[in-house]
Amino acid sequence: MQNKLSIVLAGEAGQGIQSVENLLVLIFKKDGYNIFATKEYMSRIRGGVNSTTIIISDKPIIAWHEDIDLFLPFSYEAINRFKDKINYSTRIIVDKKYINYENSIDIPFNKTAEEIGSTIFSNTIIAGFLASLFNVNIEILKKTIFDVFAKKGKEIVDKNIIAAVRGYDLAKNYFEIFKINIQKDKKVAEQFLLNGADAISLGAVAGGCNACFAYPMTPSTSVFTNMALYSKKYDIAIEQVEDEIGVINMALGCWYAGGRALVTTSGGGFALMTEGLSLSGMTETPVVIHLAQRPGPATGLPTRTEQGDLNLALYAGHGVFPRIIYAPGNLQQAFYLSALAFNMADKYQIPVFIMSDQYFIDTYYNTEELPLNSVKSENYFVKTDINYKRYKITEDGISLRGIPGYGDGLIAVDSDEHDEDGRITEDLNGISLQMKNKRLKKFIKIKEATLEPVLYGQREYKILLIGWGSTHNIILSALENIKNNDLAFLFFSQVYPLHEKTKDYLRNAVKVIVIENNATGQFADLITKETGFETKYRILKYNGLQFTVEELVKKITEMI
Amino acid sequence: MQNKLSIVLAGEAGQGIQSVENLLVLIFKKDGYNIFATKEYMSRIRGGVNSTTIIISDKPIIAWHEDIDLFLPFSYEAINRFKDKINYSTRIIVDKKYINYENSIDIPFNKTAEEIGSTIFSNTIIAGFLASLFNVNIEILKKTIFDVFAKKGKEIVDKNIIAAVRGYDLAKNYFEIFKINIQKDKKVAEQFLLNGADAISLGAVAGGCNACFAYPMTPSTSVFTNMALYSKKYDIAIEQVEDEIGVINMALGCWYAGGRALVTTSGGGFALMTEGLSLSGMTETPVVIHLAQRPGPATGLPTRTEQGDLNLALYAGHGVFPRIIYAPGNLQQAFYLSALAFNMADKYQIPVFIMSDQYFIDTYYNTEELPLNSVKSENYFVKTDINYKRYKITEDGISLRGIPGYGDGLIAVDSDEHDEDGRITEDLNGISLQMKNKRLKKFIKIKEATLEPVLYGQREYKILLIGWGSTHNIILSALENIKNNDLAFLFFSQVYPLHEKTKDYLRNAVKVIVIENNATGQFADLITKETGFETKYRILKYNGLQFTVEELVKKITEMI
Amino acid sequence: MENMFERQCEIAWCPGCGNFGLRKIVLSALKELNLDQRNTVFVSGIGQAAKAPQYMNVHYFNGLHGRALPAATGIKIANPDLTVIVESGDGDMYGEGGNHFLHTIRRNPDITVIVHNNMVYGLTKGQASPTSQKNMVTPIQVEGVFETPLNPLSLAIALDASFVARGSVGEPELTKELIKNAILHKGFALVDVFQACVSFNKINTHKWFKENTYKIDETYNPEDKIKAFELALKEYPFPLGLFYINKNKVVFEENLPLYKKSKEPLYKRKNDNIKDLLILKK
Amino acid sequence: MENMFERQCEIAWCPGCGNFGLRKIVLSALKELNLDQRNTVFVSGIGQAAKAPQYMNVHYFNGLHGRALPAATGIKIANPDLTVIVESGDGDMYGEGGNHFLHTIRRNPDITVIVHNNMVYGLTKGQASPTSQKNMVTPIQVEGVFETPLNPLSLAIALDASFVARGSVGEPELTKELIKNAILHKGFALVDVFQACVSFNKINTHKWFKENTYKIDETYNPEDKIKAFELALKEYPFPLGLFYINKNKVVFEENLPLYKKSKEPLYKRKNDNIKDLLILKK
Ligand SMILES: Cc1ncc(C[n+]2csc(CCOP(=O)(O)OP(=O)(O)O)c2C)c(N)n1
Ligand SMILES: Cc1ncc(C[n+]2csc(CCOP(=O)(O)OP(=O)(O)O)c2C)c(N)n1
Ligand code: SF4
Ligand code: SF4
Ligand SMILES: [Mg+2]
Ligand SMILES: [Mg+2]
Repeated sequence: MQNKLSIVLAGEAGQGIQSVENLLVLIFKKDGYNIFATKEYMSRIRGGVNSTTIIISDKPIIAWHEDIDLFLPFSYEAINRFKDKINYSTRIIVDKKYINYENSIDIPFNKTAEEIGSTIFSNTIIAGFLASLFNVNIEILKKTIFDVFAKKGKEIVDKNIIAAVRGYDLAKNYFEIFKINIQKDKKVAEQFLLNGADAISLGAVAGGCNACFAYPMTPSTSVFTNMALYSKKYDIAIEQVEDEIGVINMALGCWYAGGRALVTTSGGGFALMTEGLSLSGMTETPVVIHLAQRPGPATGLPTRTEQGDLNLALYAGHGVFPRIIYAPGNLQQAFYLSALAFNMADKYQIPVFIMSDQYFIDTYYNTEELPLNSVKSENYFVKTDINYKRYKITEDGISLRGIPGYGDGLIAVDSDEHDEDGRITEDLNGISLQMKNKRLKKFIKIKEATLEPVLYGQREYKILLIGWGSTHNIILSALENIKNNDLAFLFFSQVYPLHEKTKDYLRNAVKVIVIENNATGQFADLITKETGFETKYRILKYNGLQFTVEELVKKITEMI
Repeated sequence: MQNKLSIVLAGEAGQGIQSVENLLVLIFKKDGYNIFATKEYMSRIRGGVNSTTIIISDKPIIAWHEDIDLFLPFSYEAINRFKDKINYSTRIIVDKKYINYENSIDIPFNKTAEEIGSTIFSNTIIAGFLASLFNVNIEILKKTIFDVFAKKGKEIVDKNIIAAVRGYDLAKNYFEIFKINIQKDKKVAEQFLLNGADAISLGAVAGGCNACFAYPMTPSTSVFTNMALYSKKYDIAIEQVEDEIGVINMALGCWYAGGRALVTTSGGGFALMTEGLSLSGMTETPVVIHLAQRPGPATGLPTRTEQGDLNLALYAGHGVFPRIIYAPGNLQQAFYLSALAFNMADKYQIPVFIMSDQYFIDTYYNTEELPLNSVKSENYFVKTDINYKRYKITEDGISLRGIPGYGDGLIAVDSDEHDEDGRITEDLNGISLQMKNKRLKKFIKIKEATLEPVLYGQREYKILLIGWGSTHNIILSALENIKNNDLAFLFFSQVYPLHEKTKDYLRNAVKVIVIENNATGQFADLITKETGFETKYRILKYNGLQFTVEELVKKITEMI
Repeated sequence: MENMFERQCEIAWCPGCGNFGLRKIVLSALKELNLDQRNTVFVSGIGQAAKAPQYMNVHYFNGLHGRALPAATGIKIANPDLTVIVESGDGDMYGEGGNHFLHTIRRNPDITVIVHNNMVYGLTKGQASPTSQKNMVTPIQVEGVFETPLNPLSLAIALDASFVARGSVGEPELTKELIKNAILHKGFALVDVFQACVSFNKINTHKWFKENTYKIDETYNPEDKIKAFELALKEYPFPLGLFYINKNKVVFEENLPLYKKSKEPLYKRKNDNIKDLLILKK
Repeated sequence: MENMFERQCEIAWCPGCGNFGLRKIVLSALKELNLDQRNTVFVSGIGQAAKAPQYMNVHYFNGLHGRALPAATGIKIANPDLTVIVESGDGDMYGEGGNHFLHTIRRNPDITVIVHNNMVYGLTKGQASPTSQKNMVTPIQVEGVFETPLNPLSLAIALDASFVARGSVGEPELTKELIKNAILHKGFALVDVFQACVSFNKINTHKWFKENTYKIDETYNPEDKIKAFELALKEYPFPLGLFYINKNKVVFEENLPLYKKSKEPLYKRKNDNIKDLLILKK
């Protein structure tokens, strides 16, 4: 059995929950605890109620669970919002000077902070306190505080170290009350600690990304910010463009001239790129788009999560042209697929999507080696000679891609229907039709390169759970919990095109249940459309939060 | 049997084919001939090869046929482009002074024009000539010339009448060669003569449209031009906006404040509106969008035809929200549905599409009474009191729609998830979820209001042809030609939501063949997705031209 | 006396944010003009500034990021009797919404546009906006902004906007008067308002705005376009007040043929008798 | 001597169209500058003007209506060694593309933008463009244009574009020199060129442009922004020549950190060693 403990910190935006989270995940992980953290937050900078869930465990923990073992509310509003989620076994920690709540444990964080000089240190004190409860090595605590605050100057570093140690010592009076005893694992300390945004950004760099264009939009901005951060060291061209239309067109210009640009955006921003997507299709100019989903329509719930933009990614853009859609389910996949996206876009000269969502972007956990050796940046452009034709008709529909300035050929790309030279044509039954067929042929090649869905659980299943993207870890954890010999889980990290074998997997099941974090079951619809299989059993959630493992266990059990 | 004769005029843009077409359709129709005309043209203002097909018949003729009985090439390029389409029975008319071609009939149009004073009259001479071959009453010829040229002043009118009469007389020498004998029908003279753009525009006016916003884009511009033309008499607010994003947002502002705005656009322009569409969905602000399709991706073939944007209309916009998509198949339907679109948009507070394409927009024929009495403009907004709530939760998901300035209530609409008052909310499991469910409920109501598909042909069919939109008349004409007792044709003038009975119709067929003017069968895919029925038999065309009746007869016959 | 435009509700801005100051100014202006709530519509995009209408008792259309202006124009087209006020952020108006800004000025509908210019993207956490000053370092502009900041005043004057002013939350009286005059003005009126974002703009603070602005001299004549342009180019300190007014411009909606005939808003009209039109198609 | 940029092919413009004149001018400019074909990229949107690159022997990116500028900037980012020239129509650049026009000027990449300003939408058959003059009647503007025409020159100057000029097909020598200087100029260079659309603009004809333009005096100093603005406001007749130049602006792509370190275009770099980055995540 897994031994785990979950801490929920909740309070107003600006009260410092985020900084406590940032410290704790590092500290716990470096001390050898398996760690998981995810947050949910309102669309405001101060006030409201935000929360973060941190789970500490002796075994790897990769999915959101809803139990709360330790609850630290920073405001009355926070208590209100979590009232239904805390139960008799939840330990509630408050500083009664500010907040009173029945059966809670009063700890004088603020008084301690005042003693050091200012209440702004209470967050660090809390971090030290919690570290101590988990018996974290004090040197690790100090070192982490040092690393995190280093940029802010010696005085701030020192004060915070003092605060952390005060918190650490304070906890000693409470060991008996909490009695926490979770096994550490030395190996964990050497592992990576990433969130989804990190994995996607690093994967992009591994895939040879050398430019990133965006217009800020939650939750996609985290990837943009990462790329900006890496840009100095890794020579990545970063530009915040005036609008999303500019973003995609700049990216296409960049790829055309030999760059490998990443676009990162969310629903409403991507909606504005659909004409540009079609330009990628027509000109056969590669582009990689990271689409971080959040609930719509329109502005919707801008800081929340949903898998609601699959249809948009599938059908965006007027006219017919091939595309690939990846939907990583864990950090390894995110890293790997994000790199692969660049190579596939380049190879097939098409738009490739990486779909994530707020939950995925903001969720951290420790992970073993990333698939570093299986990714590399593959370039497919060629040096041209004077006879070069950008759109040469070939058997498989793929022409060699030249770039201006490299070789003697002229690289003419055209948004109008064109001939092999890239010149406008209206030879309807001649080259115009051949060009249309050339693009259609690429569908076949791309289909051949589709990644297989992965089957977890029973090989001989009767009931097949299906999921894609960010629900991967949650469904997997639920599956482990359910223990049913008829049950298996088929996961799609590539949602389009669908893999050939999908039909076979469906055929082998008596009952297929599609699990999605959206209101209608967009992936289920896609499966029906592509395979003709009805997919009437659907477990859907769409309130702006991701499933928890417990919730899924319950819903799956009810449905099977 | 139908007695018909088809004339094809082909030549450079700017050579006057369009003006000959304009004159001839009026003249023939007023003289009592059933008439059909359609054109295809290049994306340029001068040069290239454009053509128009005019079919004159003793019975109503509503679809494009590919036979050419009389061919009038205005350039050598025109001959080249039509070489494969003319056969031994085609009569070719040229003026040898300019163009020589084997077996053609030489008629001195230009010389005659020069005699009147300028070669610019040759077009009118040709019109007079053809009118004469068909024994058109000369007074009708003169009157039409007068009406058409009246705006240009007396001198031009007079000269053109002289030209027309000269052409009329000239033809007398050739009666024996052509021996044309088609029955006229007095009733036709009283009928309407419209093209698709006319029917859609007039329908919109009948539906109470009082504003039209657009950014020019072929082929949707014709509707915009019509609305501008009507605007003086019918008090329609017209604005050419800076871009398509502005168009849709202006239309939503207008509806919000009590107007009934029409948006007219084509693929690439509509792609830019997808974020705005989502705003319509979220704010529950009605809007009517005429989407005139042309081949993509990107700029594609801008003056050509395709039914390639169904997926775009179905899935455009991020997030989930209801919509209605009409796809009229003939002029009556276009008129009726265009009016209905306004009422449905208003009633359900959703975006409603009218989908057409270049073929539909540019095709004329005479038609009996339009369904004038079955259309009216229905307003659904209400006068508000101070307790008014824009998004009141109701059983069917539809709240009464108030408008600012009418009553005492405040009308607050919000692109963020909102409460009943239209104020932003993050009450995820409370009102926020209720709002999502409210919008989902509207799907049910809208589904109930879906128009039934129409079945033509055998009630007890084995083979069921399926079509939508502009192929209606062509499939219908093909069906009449095939005469197969197992054959029926199911036509959808509303493509989304699909009508309940669709499944029953499919179940009754042994073989279902979906016919679409696009590369992949987007409607067939929709049917599979919604019903689970596989639709593997598909007759598709996607070279930028519509099917001809002959072509369809052949393809259907091959497939059944 | 109570201000009926003022809504009692929770406000999601950060304590100390300049938006509070501007909110007060706008509320006073509305009250002092004695506007009828039932005829006053606010239109906004998305951003911190764009939340402003949520916190007032008014009609509002809280649309998409960057798209307030076409919506506002559409509202005016449907009903010219309504007082239409756009309230939005610098990113919203000059970034995402730049094209509408250009062309709405050309069109000249009778709307007032109040831009909360905090020189930063607030809601999305501190990226540069088009008006961010040079060298500002942000999570995206990691080496500092180096693009020329957009000057909304000179831009609007170049486009011959009919009323162009700059206010500042640090000068509430002046700003209130500018907003009142903007609302009274017939035609497109821009009031760009300096205000601090205390969370993400650590350079252009309340204090900075105080120290880097001055009021335009009373003798200044705002009807001279070239002078206005010259004034608009002045920086560090930045002038506050009315820069430019052109009283001779046609108002967009008034020039629409349908309103030349009658002033009735669209919703009062019945417009579906198409018999005459159809005759043309016989 | 033969001009290797000149392509022998059918051209889809109307006989007599001003585009032919501008094509000749551009071809001469390219030749006289002795540009290397292999390093010269044209970028265009959609419209009659935007077809221009189709008829030349150059690399081109013929993108979407209104979207030439971000694509051009993207090309410069990938490879600053390329000479990038944008050629497009008035509708394309100032209408659909207005927002990119604003912000590309702020960004100041080293590109040349030649706008075929025929004051009308040619390809879509004669609707008003942002530069259409007042009272022009079209199939859409049935009672004539009444919006203020956009003045690209004053707009660009207000945005502090680094090179702002107006040419005319009626003045081929002058226009050629302007285009050459624009290409030689480091930074964003606008050359708005008057030219006739013989099919749809019956007002602003070849003759009209001849009669309504004059060359800027030789003594004029284009480095004074306010003077430049004043000159840009002159109409009927319209000045031709270089209005404004700002030689002190940072060039966008040169200021990107990656090009400060090395001038290598992106395609020559190898950039996937992420080991160091990953260490940070341990
Ligand atoms: C199409 C689109 N792109 C991006 C966003 C994300 N977004 C929301 S607010 C905002 C910027 C806000 O800046 P500003 O307009 O200056 O307002 P402030 O928050 O500073 O008041 C952005 C980029 C969005 N909502 N929609
Ligand atoms: C998104 C989009 N909207 C509209 C169009 C249709 N369109 C093509 S060219 C054009 C206008 C061309 O005008 P201009 O740029 O002045 O070029 P000109 O033809 O006059 O040279 C328009 C509106 C389009 N291709 N794409
Ligand atoms: S982030 Fe800035 S603009 Fe937004 S509320 Fe806070 S202080 Fe105001
Ligand atoms: S329509 Fe006008 S701009 Fe286009 S080619 Fe013809 S004359 Fe030139
Ligand atoms: Mg701002
Ligand atoms: Mg033009």
